[in-house]
Amino acid sequence: MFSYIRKALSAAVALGATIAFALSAALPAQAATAYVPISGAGSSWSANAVEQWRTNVQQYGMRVNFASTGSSDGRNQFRNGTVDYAVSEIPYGLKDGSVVDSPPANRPFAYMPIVAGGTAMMYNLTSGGKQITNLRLSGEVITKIFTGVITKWDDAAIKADNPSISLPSRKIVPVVRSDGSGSTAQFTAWMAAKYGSLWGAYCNAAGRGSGCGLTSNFPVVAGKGFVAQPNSTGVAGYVQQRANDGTITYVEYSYALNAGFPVAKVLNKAGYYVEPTAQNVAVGLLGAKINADLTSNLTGVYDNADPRAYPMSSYSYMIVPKTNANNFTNDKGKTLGAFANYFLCEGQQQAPALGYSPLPINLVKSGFDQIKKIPGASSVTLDLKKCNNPTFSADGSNTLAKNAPQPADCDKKGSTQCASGTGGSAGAGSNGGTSAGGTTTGGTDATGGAGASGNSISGPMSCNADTGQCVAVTADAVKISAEPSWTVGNTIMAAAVLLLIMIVLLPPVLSRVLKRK
Amino acid sequence: MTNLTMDNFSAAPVQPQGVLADLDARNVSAWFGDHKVLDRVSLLMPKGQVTALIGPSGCGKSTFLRTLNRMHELVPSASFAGEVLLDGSDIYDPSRRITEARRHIGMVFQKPNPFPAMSIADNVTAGLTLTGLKVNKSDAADLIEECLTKAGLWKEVKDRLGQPGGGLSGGQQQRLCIARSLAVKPRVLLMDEPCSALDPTSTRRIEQTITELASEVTIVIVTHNMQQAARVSNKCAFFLAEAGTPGVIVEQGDTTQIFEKPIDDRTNDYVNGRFG
Amino acid sequence: MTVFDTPIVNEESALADAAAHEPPTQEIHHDVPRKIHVMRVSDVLSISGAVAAALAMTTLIFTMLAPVGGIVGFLVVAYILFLVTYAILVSFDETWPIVRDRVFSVAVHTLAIIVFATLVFVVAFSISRGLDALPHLNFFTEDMSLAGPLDPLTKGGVIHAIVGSLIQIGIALAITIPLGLTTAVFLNEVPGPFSRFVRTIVEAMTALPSIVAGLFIYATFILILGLDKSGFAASLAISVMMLPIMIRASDVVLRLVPSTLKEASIGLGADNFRTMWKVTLPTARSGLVTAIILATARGIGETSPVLLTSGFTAAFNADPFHGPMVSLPLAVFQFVKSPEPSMIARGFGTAAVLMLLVLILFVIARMIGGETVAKREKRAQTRRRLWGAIVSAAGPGSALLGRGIARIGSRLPGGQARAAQEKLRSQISHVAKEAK
Amino acid sequence: MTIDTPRKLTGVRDRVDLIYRGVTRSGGIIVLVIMLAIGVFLGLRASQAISADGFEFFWQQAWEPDAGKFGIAAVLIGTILIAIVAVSLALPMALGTSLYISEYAPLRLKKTLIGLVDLMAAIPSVVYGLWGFFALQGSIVPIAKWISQNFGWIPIFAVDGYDPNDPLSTTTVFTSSTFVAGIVVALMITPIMTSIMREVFSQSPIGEREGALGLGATRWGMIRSVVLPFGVGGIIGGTMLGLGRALGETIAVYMIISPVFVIQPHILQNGASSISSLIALKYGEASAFGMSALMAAGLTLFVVTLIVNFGASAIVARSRSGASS
Repeated sequence: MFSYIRKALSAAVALGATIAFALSAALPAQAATAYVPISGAGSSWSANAVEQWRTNVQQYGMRVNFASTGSSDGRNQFRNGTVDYAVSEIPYGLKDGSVVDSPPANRPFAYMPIVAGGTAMMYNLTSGGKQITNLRLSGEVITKIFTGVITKWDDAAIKADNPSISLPSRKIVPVVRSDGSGSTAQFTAWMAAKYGSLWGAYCNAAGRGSGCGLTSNFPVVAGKGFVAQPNSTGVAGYVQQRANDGTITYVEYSYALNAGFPVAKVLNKAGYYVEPTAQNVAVGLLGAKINADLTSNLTGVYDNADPRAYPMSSYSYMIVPKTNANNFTNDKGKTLGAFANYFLCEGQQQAPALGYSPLPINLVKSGFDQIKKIPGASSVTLDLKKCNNPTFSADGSNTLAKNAPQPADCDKKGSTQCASGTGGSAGAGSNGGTSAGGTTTGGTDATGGAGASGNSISGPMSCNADTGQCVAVTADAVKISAEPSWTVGNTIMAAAVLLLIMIVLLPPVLSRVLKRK
Repeated sequence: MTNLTMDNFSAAPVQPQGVLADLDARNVSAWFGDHKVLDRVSLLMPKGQVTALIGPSGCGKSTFLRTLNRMHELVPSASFAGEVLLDGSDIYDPSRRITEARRHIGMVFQKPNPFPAMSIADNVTAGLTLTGLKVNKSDAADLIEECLTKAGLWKEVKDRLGQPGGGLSGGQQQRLCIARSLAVKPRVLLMDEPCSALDPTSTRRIEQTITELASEVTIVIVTHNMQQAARVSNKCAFFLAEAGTPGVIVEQGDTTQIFEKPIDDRTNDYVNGRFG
Repeated sequence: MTVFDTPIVNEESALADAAAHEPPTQEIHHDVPRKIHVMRVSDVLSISGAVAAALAMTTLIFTMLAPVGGIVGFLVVAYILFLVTYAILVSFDETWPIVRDRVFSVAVHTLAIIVFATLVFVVAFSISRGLDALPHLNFFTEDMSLAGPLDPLTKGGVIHAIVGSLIQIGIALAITIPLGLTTAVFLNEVPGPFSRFVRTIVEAMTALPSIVAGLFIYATFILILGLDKSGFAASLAISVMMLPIMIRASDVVLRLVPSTLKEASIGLGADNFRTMWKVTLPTARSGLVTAIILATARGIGETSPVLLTSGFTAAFNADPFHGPMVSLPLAVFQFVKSPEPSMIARGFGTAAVLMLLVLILFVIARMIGGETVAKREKRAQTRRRLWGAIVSAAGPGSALLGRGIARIGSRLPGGQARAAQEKLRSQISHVAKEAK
Repeated sequence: MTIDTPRKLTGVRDRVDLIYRGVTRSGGIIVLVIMLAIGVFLGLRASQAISADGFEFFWQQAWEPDAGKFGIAAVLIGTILIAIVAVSLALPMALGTSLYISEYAPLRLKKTLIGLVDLMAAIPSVVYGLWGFFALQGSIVPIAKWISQNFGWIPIFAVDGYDPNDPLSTTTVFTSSTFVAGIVVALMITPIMTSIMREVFSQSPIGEREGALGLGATRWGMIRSVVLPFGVGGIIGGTMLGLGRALGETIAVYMIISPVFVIQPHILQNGASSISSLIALKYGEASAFGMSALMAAGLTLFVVTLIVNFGASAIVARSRSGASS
């Protein structure tokens, strides 16, 4: 009798397996081309791009798996030989804390740049019930905010950056990543390079010993009021919550775009406050010095003197194997090579839409050299002429950077300030459904070019477009705290209220009714 | 959805406890789900007397007994019809509290069920605490002694009143349960085969207790034991449920009459041990 | 029992006997069940009055005196006031124990409603956030291999995760059910210091944090043995986590099978194996199903062990031994990391699918566990036949056994659903003395 | 029969029986080997960190294994605090729900509710985490604020850095706290506690229930005097089991708390810590030594949960309602 259980269970398993195989048979056969599946792991910073490319190459019969578990995990896994490739923002061999992240001993590898992007400062700040969308910050102020030196939004240093905004005397709540991440690594690398003493002092206070330079784990000093959340969604989601007024975080540009939130314009060497749009990042990265192994020295980016350059720009790399160690095969190499060929050229088309910046031609060329080092990838035809990369031009210059618009005058450091919204709050209504609502300020689209210039201004307090003079706070026309638009969250809250009312009303009534039974 | 009745608390007579009272069941029917187990049974249980309910298994006498203090309705799906009058007022009246009915009409169960976690003394006063009656310490001590004496248990347990009630023997436990029921001063005491789980000595002890109590409280006892019914009761009712029909009272009357010259042949057969 | 051959009683004559003292009221009495528990006007009034008073007072407090703020605070204050008012109103015409009874009854109902309302809220939240994704049929029939972050919800789905979850939990169950049951049987059948030691260790392991189970498989199978991350590795990690829960729950269930049953079987000359197979396990059946359900519930929804072991893929993979295989909780975890709103909607939709899947699995398990009336009746018949034999063979004095069997269902944790019915039955038998 | 010594009872064992015993025993052995392997694995991996750290491991609050400064003082206390908040919220809820199902619910509803409780136990923790982060946190902040304003004089409810008189004061200090994580964990452990308690309550003897009611007790009086005393073992056992699960909860806590590595006794204040979420956070990028430190933390959690579990089974086994966990 008891065997029923087992029979039934085995039947259930068998049934499940049958369905599974039936379904797999029903899916389009992929055996036509000789690509074998490959798996990788790593950066969640560039995951969005890798995910999109992975999807696009499916049509060529390539199956590429990618787990966005974080750069450090990707490097660890590549070292352990559990993945075929890894994606990381930082190379091996850097000292994080006091530990050197040693390269894999038995697995020769090469770095291949895959996509560029800017680290955006997403914030949630209201003044007088209206959301501030045109905040500007200098590098030093950012560093001071994230090292707990500046703690109030109306700090004189922030005021100096924002002459036209009446800043509230609200506490600044920096939101950092609680897990190890490439975003943190890039951000801290920038702080360590530019404001080493501030960052070093903070790191010491957090117990990291003698400064910490670049680190994947943002050290949190207890009692400073920092909030740590896991993943980009965690930090972006936290900043996004309406009640969390006064928060600021470093996150990939696309999160701010999709969350419908503004990002701070960051002061560059030329004295302009710029947004991490694809073009500005591309311009900024023109200053990168490429090392022999294709890792880059970003000091030139941080100090790029072009007025359009976004200083916190960087690359993400793919770490690819050069030998067939750890279950890697020539067949896998062929897939990886073809995949790399795709994303270095065609795939870069989609980078701006995803919130990244496409790679310039020099890096694509070097990338091609790296592809050749992948065992089995030799059969992949690499042709720069057929490479449909949006940055390429006939004369070899970076189209994107060349065509990047100059910043508006009102973005220049000084007594004036552009009124247009930035980041996700620039594209009005394009992000419906998120809790913040849109804005009435101008903006062309939500894909990165928005708000890049100061010529689309239509705030509640108008600015003189000719002179770039703006006189008042630019704020969201939607009153955030007073009359929020009706969202799913509100529906749920209403449901909760209903349920709670039921809690009050139902029990006695029920008890009566049930007692009769 | 619900029937509303005007409640009328003044109509609910506040009866003194401990005063003898008649219990009069009129046209009592009972169901478990769709299954009818009692069909319009009427029986007067006169004050100060012991009424024995006899009959074969499954004839509904226990169910009848449980309708007398509203224990029947504890079984989900159970339903009831008729009236049970305590001193002329219906205990099923919506304006009367169910707990009050049960306090006036106590019950001793087939299996002794003292509260094992409570001491003997606490077991006796459990009814008071449960119904929210406050007694001061000395009164409580008197009450415990009185009830245990009435139940014939005092001599055996007076030195260990603080020990748990679960530690007593079966017969002692049952007498503890009787004492517990007496402590709330019921006007009627229902006993559901109180001796069926006990040895002959304990049984005799309890029968003796019943006889002694009869003058203070109206007693209704269900028993399978003909001799017991003959020994302890003044009045007898013979229940019978034949071949799937609900239980009815075939014959009732004075115990001597029922046992010596029953009118109905079936009663005669039963009391003489010819069936059941 | 004697067969009773006398003619059917003439009710009227019986009643006539009975009604010696009674006025002829039976014409008035229609023999229909009486409504005993009626709601009284005063009850309704006290409740509605308490509600009204509480709302009014709270509004007053919140608008005039102290703006404590928040709808939740309002409701909390209102509820407390309601309880107090209600207690006062009831105490006007009831005694103290009854007041307490009423108040606690309300409190118990409230707590139960809070718990179930929260459940509804959690489920409704996932569904409402996933509502953008759920109505698309492709969400249930496609995998994510052709849907990137920029693709609309009309492309891509989670069939790969559904199948992955089923395969992983299937393999895990295929490992844990035999192994877990064997061990539970061992703990019960072969007592001694060794089995006590095993039991101690197993009980200890129920405390294993699930992420450690994942780390263990990752370190042994993937790093040391050099195997790929795969569905099978994930199944092993889930198995490690489920095994102690399974063993512990079924051990308790088996221990609750009364020894009289086993003795009866052994007394008939059956060997231990047959006794276990034919007597103990079937008796404990529904309890064992609950053990399996408990373990499955834990295993299917855990993210942390599969996070390290299964790898991640967006493509359909029904082969548990090669290549990464994604399961539903992991898919949720990955989806909600994405910045794209469509991916987040997919994440919540996947969570809803996971809950639905769990629900379906439970229903199936309960069906196998035998909850349908027809099945139960059939099984009961078989059991009765089996037990009739044993009981009659075991001789007099074992009559209690039959009842023991009838009641065992209600003893076992798994008899949960059945328990109520069994209880009813036993209560009836208790009351009506229907036992032999 | 002159010598009265016990006779050895031996008999020829059936072959089936021998095989049967062999098979079950080998099942036990396999399980034992697996379980011991995990224990040994944990111990071995942890030993490196513990031996390097020494006793420092137990009272150091920071978690910087690569800087040589790490200890479980803060995370362990954080874990326990979350578990305590969770259990103190889950206990009344589970008690109420189980009493409702076993004592108040009508027969037909009962079945459904039992199924619902089972289903609730199976809602994946990532869903609870998402719900806690996106839906609960925002609505719970006013309550946390209210508690801290009115009961702030009790140290654990105190919150630094919030000035109720300053309208611009952010409420972020009330987010990502032990309290919020505790609520979510409470919801996750309520079902399992409910199902254990309900099981025990439903077994409380009918005789005693009727005895109490027969004396004129109200339903609550009966519950107080019979059901609860009988079920006390189940209540404690269920609670301890819930506590065990609360201590080990990973993903939901991970998604909610803002980890801090100092002892944070203010449960309403931003910042909390838990061992299992620490492992989930750090395993990815941990160095070999960092991994060993994480394993040591895991081992500590394991030992703590072990103690709780053993406590539970000891108490439950001694109570009247018996081994019903």
